[in-house]
Amino acid sequence: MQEILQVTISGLATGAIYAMVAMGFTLLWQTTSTINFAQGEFVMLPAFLMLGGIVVLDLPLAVAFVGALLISAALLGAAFKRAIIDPMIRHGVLPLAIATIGLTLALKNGVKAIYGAEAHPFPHPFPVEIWRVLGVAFSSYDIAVIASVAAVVFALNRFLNGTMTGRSMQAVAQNPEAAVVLGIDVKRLILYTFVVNAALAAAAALLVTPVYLFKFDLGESLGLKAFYAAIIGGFNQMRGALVGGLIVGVLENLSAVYFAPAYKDAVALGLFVLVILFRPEGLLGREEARRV
Amino acid sequence: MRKTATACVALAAVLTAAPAVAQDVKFVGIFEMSGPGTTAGTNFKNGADLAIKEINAMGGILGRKIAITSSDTASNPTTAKALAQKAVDEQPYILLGPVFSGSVLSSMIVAQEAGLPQWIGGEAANITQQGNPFVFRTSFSQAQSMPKIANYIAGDLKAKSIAVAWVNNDFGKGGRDQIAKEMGSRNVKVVADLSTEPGQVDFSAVVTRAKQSNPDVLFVYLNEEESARLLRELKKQGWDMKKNPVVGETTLIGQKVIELAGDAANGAQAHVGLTIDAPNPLLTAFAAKYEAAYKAKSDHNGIKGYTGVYVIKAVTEKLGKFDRKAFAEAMKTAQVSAKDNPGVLMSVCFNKDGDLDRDSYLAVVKDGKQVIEKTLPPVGICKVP
Amino acid sequence: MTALLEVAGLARAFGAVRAVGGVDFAVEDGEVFGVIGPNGSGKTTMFNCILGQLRPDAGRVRFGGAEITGARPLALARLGIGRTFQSLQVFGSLSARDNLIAAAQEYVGTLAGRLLAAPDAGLTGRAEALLARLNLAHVADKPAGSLSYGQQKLLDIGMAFMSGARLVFLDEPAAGVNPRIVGEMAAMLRALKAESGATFVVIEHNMDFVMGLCDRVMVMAEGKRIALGTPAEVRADPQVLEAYLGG
Amino acid sequence: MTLPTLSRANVAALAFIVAMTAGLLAAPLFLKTYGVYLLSLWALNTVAAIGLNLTLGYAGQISLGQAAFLGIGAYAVAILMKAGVSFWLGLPAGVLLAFAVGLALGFPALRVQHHYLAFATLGFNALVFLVIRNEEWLTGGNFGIRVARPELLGHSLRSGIDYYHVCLAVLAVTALLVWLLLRSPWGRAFACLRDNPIRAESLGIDVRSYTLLAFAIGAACAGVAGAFLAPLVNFIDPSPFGLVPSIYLLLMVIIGGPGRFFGPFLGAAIVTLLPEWLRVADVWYLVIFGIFVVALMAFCPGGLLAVPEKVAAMRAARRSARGSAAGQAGARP
Repeated sequence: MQEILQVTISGLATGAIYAMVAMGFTLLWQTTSTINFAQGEFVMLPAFLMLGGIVVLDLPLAVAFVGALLISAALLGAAFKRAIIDPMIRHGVLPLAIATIGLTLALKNGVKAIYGAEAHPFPHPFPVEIWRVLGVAFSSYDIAVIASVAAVVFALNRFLNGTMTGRSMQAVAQNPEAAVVLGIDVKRLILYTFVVNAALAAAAALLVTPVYLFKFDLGESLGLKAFYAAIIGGFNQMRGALVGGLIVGVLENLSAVYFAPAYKDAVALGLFVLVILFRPEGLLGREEARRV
Repeated sequence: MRKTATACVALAAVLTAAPAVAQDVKFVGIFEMSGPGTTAGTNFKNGADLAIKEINAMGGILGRKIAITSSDTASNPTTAKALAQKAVDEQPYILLGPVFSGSVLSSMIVAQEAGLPQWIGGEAANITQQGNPFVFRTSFSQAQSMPKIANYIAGDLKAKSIAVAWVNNDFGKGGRDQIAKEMGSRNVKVVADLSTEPGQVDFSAVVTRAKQSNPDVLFVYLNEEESARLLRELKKQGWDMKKNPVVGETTLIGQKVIELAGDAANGAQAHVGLTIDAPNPLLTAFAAKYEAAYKAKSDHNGIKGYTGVYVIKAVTEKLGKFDRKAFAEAMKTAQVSAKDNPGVLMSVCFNKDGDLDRDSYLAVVKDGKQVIEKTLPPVGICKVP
Repeated sequence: MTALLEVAGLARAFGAVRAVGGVDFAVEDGEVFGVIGPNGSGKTTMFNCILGQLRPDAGRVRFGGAEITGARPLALARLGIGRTFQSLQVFGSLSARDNLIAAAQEYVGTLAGRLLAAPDAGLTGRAEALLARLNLAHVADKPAGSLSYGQQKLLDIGMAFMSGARLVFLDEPAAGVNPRIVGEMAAMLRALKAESGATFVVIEHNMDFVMGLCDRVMVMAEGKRIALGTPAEVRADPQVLEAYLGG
Repeated sequence: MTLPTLSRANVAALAFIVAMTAGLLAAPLFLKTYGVYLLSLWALNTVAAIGLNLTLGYAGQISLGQAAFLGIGAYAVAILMKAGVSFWLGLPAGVLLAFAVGLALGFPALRVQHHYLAFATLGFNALVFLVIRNEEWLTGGNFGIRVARPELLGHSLRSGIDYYHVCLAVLAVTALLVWLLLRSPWGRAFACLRDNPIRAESLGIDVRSYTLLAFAIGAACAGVAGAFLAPLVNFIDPSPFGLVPSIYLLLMVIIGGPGRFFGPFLGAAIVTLLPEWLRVADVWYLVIFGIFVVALMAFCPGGLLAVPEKVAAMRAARRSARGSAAGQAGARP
């Protein structure tokens, strides 16, 4: 029992991070049908910027974070949308997805060429303390991560449902043509979703890098796991991404303890394939209308 | 397209031809510069490049400078083999790399057929068990390092049971198989067999399972970053390293691990073949030079690449000529002392298989520093000067 | 005369919207049967329910006396039911000739046999003849996607006849066609009908087109049948007048 | 069968094929063993990419799992050869296995489409990788299997040039068979499947069977490539059969031009020879490649072979813009 609790809590913390990255996936999918295979690199880059700020410019973490947030909002949000999405969106899903694969290669290897292939430690934004309750070790950091992700989800939800801009963004996501008719400035709102995605990625970077350690390939497995999470939960639903992330995180841990560790990735993967085959809209997703 | 191809060929020809002045001696390097082996391959390459720069500054080998061309195997054995093929075409004196055993296994056949001495970073035991006279190690084979560790675990620590946490790639699986064998012959039971993924982040399940099995010793055979994450998780779950020692190889307590794991590394012990933390002024000096050159600390792969090149220099100079066949022959009984050849950092000898032997250390992390507990003598496969 | 197609109580809703609310009709063998109605009256949904694109909520469809309710489009095609879609549906990357061959090749030999068969499955002659009939012989080798709208429309219709279907559904054949050649289109359809002997079911907006082409016409409004009869009868029906003019 | 007409395009294609064949046969005269090995690798990559091009480019089914089939072919041959079975028996076994698994994987294609299908094949590939790595008793796991070069009619293929000729022959035969298939009614049905599956079904085209076949035949091509890859490298381990190699195979098809017969030839050449071509760029070569991929997708998503058409279309557009400015009378509505 203790063991289940122990690995479940760790899994939730890991899963919360997957969820955060996965939410970005769903955001972009909903508004522009973009599958961003570079999502993991969108986390790696702000982490790299923060580390650069801390190590090279000697900035405090908070300042470095704000700087990285702004730069990635501009670069991975606005510039990404203008330079890559806009010219390619009319070609359909596949060329865009391929382009993001190209982007992955460029970003990952660019950072490696600049900063080398070694892993680097990264400061914790929250203090790390261990509490032991009934033989189960709780890390204050894990709890802070789960709480931060919950806070981000809550804030994002408030923004999407509680503000005019947010509601318009949802309208755009659900039906861009109708949104145009309603007089919504679709272009600007799509731009917002890209900026929000980049900001989410930067926030994820702040939470994840102390645990993952900074390395040029930081985004590789993170992006893939987040992708599994988004599919499992529901590609067109924000809460789907959240639940999917938690499921993947917990499942990985449980299967490593109670199933063959060498196949621990296979369990989440198996679920991923099953969901695609039997519930392609995801566990929590809405069914998408098939277009003739 | 054809034009581009021609242009590229011409450009490549110009670029490779230009620096290779007639009296230079040619080395070719094939390293894991991208893909999962990037860290290992890059360190190895950096170490080798550093040695070559130094040697060239001192006038080269037998008065000839070393010209090296390196390429990226992308951690893919198919590419590694292709690049070995290319190396053979260029007729170099020495082939350096690769580091991952899979790539070594695919490329060594090519070098062997061409009679090209190959200096590798792989530690899998079977590399040198195939009668290839042209393959040489830069570090212990797992067949030599594991008995040293097994003796320590079964003898000094008097363990009756161990749990093994290993990374599921050729490096980790090879180590796991060897240690399981050695433990079996010493009547120590392996009570948990914990495979982990390369690049794994969350080690809570591994530690939980290790705790469940309650072993006398936890043996860890992971890469540096994963080691650091495991150590953090051990600390978090309250693992008592005094009661249940955590023992590993170089990769458990390297400088990088301590940097990444912080005080969670305290108490971890390891058999260390090559470490910049050894009480050895030559290694300390190397560490400083490496860091100055690459703004990063060298791991054992950096030392492997560096010392490998210096061994080549020492053996060649003793031979007095550049002759690949004679070189391979001389390697079978080569003994290089650090006193006469400071670049090799530690005295070393080779046997007929291409395996090496030298001192190694048992180190423990205390207050964020590697402290050498004792020096472990060579295994005895050849005579260390 | 026997009914070739019988539709009884066919219904389909989308959420709360009853797109088709229980429609009955029968199409006699050899006639041209028109379906008209204002936008959103459920014509195309009804077509899709009959032709296997949508599953009807209720009702039955029989073809030649056999039950075909909910059958897949492939099965219907194999039974000899051809169709066109409301929007253009040609294979844009294939040549016009290949579009026609594609429309009939699956009726020649077996699946495995077609791997080893001649590239044109022996259909070039028939395709050429139909191309000539459709006045498309001069563009036979051009990719269908590069043809003009009217040409693609003709090709689309031609594909429905290529396999020798007994019953052909045409969803707005004259929509978007230059008004000058709507007449030609009707003439073409009459000629195709005469040659193939097939039965037609036609959805159309263009009143003149429908009235000139069809033997009988069914009028739909709000998912229901409001009139059925000869063009003259329908034209005189006050309910129809109201649906079209009064609304 | 009707004779192909000698149109200008056919003559040009024929001339190109003859020139390419002559160039490839003459290449070893100018190349050292490395070059020959690289060309052998190119030939086999092209075979695998031709298969993927059939699945993706002609039949419109996205697959991100082609490397898994490469692995199935390679491991079938390696395992059987280790057990003492001749390569020439292992080859059909590997190809059949790849075909059968491809057929099975085609079933998801019936349930889900487009990107979901790509995801399902991606998951499949990751699972195959795990099995290859973990089932050491069968596959040698991380340590891999050594594979000897086979003999052909008593003649050993150990020499790089001999084996290169074998690889070229494999490429020629695969290309010819796929070309014949594309010319047959099947090829037309595949195109219909890609252009408009719903219309295809209404015309009696059995979309289900053709989708399954498109998958299985593409997989079988990869199986062929894998079966010949193992003896080429003399060694196989799991690394060339993971997700990243699958993505590179996809890039080969996309870069060359999906749905174009010679696309895989060009795409495989670029990706296989890439590190060689960008040697100048040193550690930046993958950065440059990544940017190239992004730029290609932005300006010409149809791949490199679509560039001439794209340029021609742009010129024509400019000309007609000028023409319509000069006088609107000639322009058609």
